[in-house]
Amino acid sequence: MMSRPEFTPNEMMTIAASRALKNDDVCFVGIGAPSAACNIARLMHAPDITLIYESGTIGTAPDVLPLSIGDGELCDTALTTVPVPEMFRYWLQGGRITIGFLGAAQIDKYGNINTTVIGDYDCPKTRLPGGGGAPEIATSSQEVYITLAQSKRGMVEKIDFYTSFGHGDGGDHRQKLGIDTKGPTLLITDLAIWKPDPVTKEFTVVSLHPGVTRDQVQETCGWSVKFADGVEETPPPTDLELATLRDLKARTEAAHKGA
Amino acid sequence: MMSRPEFTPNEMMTIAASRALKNDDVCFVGIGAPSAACNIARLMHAPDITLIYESGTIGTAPDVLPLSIGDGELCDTALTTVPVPEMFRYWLQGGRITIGFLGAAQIDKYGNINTTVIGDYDCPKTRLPGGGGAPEIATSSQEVYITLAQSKRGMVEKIDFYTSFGHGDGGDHRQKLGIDTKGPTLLITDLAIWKPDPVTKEFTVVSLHPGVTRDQVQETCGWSVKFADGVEETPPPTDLELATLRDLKARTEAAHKGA
Amino acid sequence: MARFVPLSQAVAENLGNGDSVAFEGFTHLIPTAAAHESIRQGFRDLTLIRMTPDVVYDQMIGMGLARKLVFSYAGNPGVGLLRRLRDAVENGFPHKLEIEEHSHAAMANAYEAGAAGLPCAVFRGYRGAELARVNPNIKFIECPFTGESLAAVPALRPDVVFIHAQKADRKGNVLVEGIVGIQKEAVLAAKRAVVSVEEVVDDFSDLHPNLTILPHWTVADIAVVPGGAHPSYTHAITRVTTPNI
Amino acid sequence: MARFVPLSQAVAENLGNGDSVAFEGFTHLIPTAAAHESIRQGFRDLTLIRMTPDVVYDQMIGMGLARKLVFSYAGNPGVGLLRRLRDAVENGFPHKLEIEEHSHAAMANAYEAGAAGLPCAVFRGYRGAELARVNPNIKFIECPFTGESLAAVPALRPDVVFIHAQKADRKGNVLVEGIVGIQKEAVLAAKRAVVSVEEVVDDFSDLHPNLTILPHWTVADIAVVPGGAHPSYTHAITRVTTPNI
Repeated sequence: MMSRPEFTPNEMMTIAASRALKNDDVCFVGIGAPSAACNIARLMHAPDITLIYESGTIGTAPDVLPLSIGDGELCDTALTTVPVPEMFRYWLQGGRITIGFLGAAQIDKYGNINTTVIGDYDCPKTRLPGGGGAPEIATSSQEVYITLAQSKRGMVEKIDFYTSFGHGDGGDHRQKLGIDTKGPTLLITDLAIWKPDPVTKEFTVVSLHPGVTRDQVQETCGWSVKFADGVEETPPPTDLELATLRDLKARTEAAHKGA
Repeated sequence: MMSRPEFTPNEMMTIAASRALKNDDVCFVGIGAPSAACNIARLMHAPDITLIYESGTIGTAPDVLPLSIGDGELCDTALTTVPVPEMFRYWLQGGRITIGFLGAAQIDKYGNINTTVIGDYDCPKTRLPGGGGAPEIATSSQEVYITLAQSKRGMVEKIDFYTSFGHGDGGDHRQKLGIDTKGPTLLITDLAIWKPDPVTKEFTVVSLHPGVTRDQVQETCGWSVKFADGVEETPPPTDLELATLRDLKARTEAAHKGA
Repeated sequence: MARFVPLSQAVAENLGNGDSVAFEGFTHLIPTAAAHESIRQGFRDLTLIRMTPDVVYDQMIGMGLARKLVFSYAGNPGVGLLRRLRDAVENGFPHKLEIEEHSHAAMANAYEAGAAGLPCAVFRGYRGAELARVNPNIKFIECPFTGESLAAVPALRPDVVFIHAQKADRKGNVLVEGIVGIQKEAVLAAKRAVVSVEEVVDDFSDLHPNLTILPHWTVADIAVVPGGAHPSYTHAITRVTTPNI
Repeated sequence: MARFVPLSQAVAENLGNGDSVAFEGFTHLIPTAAAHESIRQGFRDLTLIRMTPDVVYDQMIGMGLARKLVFSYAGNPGVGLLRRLRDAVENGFPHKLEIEEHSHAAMANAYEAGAAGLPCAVFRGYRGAELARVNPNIKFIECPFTGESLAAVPALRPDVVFIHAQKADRKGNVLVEGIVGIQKEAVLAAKRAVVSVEEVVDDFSDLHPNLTILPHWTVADIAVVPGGAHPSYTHAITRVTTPNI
């Protein structure tokens, strides 16, 4: 059975991610899918959610999605805008962020992330942008949510470089390194919702998006996928969720085209 | 021969201190005599001098002398007002202060200062206010100027507690501790101007205020005073200096009485 | 998450016997009303923290609330000595007072480290200063790149911090302006922060983007106490009144 | 002490071959005009420093100005890849580029430490992150109170820092507002700071007391360059223009 035609896998991913956010969350937001998910949450069920972009804007409520983390819209609608060292010291390192939202070029089954290089660090096949805020977002946020579209290139048995630490080799690897935050607790792809196994910390499929099969998930993933005992079906986007997301995207496109 | 009646020793001290300040100095200012001296310099020959109070006010130009380092007048007339951690990190520790101005309860001949206790630290005879900003002002400012009214209680052979380090035991003691700033380079009292001997670093009288004798200086000092080879006479306050100081004091008294 | 409650309730439900607590303010915005309410409620065994303990701390010490004082300058700047503090230190009256004494730079860095979630603050300080001899919470570490010796002090993480501020909005966001002092760092370093404010406004939408705002989720309770900093002043609202002591 | 000079003179008299230099800006206020002037003047062997090197750094690398790049995120956020940087790293074209790579937190702390006159920055970072393996300028020290392992990186002290700002007053004091980024720390960490501004005003006497102002004695030279951040924007003055690359 195919995905119903009325929404795309990417829309489902964004909406599923938005549902995971609560009204009292304080989110450190990256650009792209995380930004859309956070703003849909704000426009839907979490009007008081605090969105923080690493440019220093705290409590933003942009009318359109920012092109980058430093858009003027973020500053104009923020409660306050602070210097970047303060952002990383008081707000991230200070433990004030409940959810750090990360994307990934490569991810492994333990939520370790690579956004640095494909190949060897010193002689890379492909040089990627690097970590930016991610290495500390991954360890200082109380929890980490990850979103990415599934592919064998993106979801791999072994990542080429540990840009951001997830659960390492699994189990209590975080605690062994003295890291007392929870790390990746949620992975939302265009096909499924994954949560770490309580003991091994391996990401396990807990919910398939409507119409998605187990085979589809396995075919687009580089490791042998584990499924939870009672895999659920992700509720499809409601009409309101879908309209809200599409309105936001349309406003965003119009605004950036007009710039 | 007595001081001429037209100015007091305290006025001479303040005016002599003001003359030591230059137009491009950045001064970290304490309350009392240092504050008066810095503002007289600003009103006389150094209109662009930068006065910084440890409350975080940078580039203040108060019309009246502040009652304390946190007076609203300092903030109202400042170029900018920054948080206290920034004041100590970027501006003092960052090496931006050319002159740190300190007072003292007790001082020794090497410019070491005690404002902590008289007697033993754990069972003090008299508990004084403590160091405040002084320990780091004394070592992070490019130079330190000290003002105090002479007395045998204040100028002692050995201070009871090293609140702020001057030249320690003299010579290259600062360098031995890895301190690369100049330390106390000027001591201005109500009777004389003192500078450290280039080698021993012992404070030595280089100028006597008008009408002051060597005996008067020795009688009000607890150590055996050294005089430079060619001791000069401090030029008396000019009419303009004196009028400027008295106007400032009168404005200040009227303002604080009215508060 | 800030609640709007009466000051007496904010004090009663956030402060407890044996707590470490800071009432911070820097000449203006001193949370006098909150300190006096704490005296009225008669707490005991408090560790009082403040860069410049002034007359309200003197009153708390004289009333026997304090077991320990952490400070860097004990005096009313420009106003007077702290006679009850001196009596406690010199004569053990009303009882012995333990003191932990720092420099301003150390206290400011220690609050900053507390706000930053670090266990300690590292700075260039205490060189040749005798406090390093008498205070075991002053240590030195080596820069791993240059070998320079740098001072380290433990981060300040008070159980409770009280400040006074100009305004809150209806959501509980707090504006501090003028001499902002150490208040933002103190609030962010605290386990629980209580703010007394001059007034509550609908929202802050017209403010300049770079002002000092404490988001509502950094504050436990807010109490509306006009003049709550008296006899100190509140910048842009009240002028200083010289206390008669 | 700031001089008002043409941009070409400010670049010529502050930057030199072999210097370490940062052109800092965070999406808006990127000192594009100063960077392009540096390309025109044809410097060589520069160590380029910036948290988020974007298209202007890509151009400088492609034109062969850079010997080394110190950075934490190499990309045009929301706009595109850095193709000349990739060519330099992957293929050594136009020549081999040495890189020193950090996280944003490390770079921000390193600028802060530079502004604060410290030899290194200490923070909680790089836990489990592989950059610590490939970058010898990442070390770990122990908190002397808790024993916790904390990351340390050398302070950033560039020879020259360029920023773009909204305004200078006639004395040379500089106002930065909106997303203030890392610019204040970068200027205070620099041996020489050069600022391009949109405009010069008589004085700042009507500004709120807590805004970000760089006193004139922290800046070497100021050049008036309206639109000097284009194609990035200048908050409250120009809007962003999506570059066509």
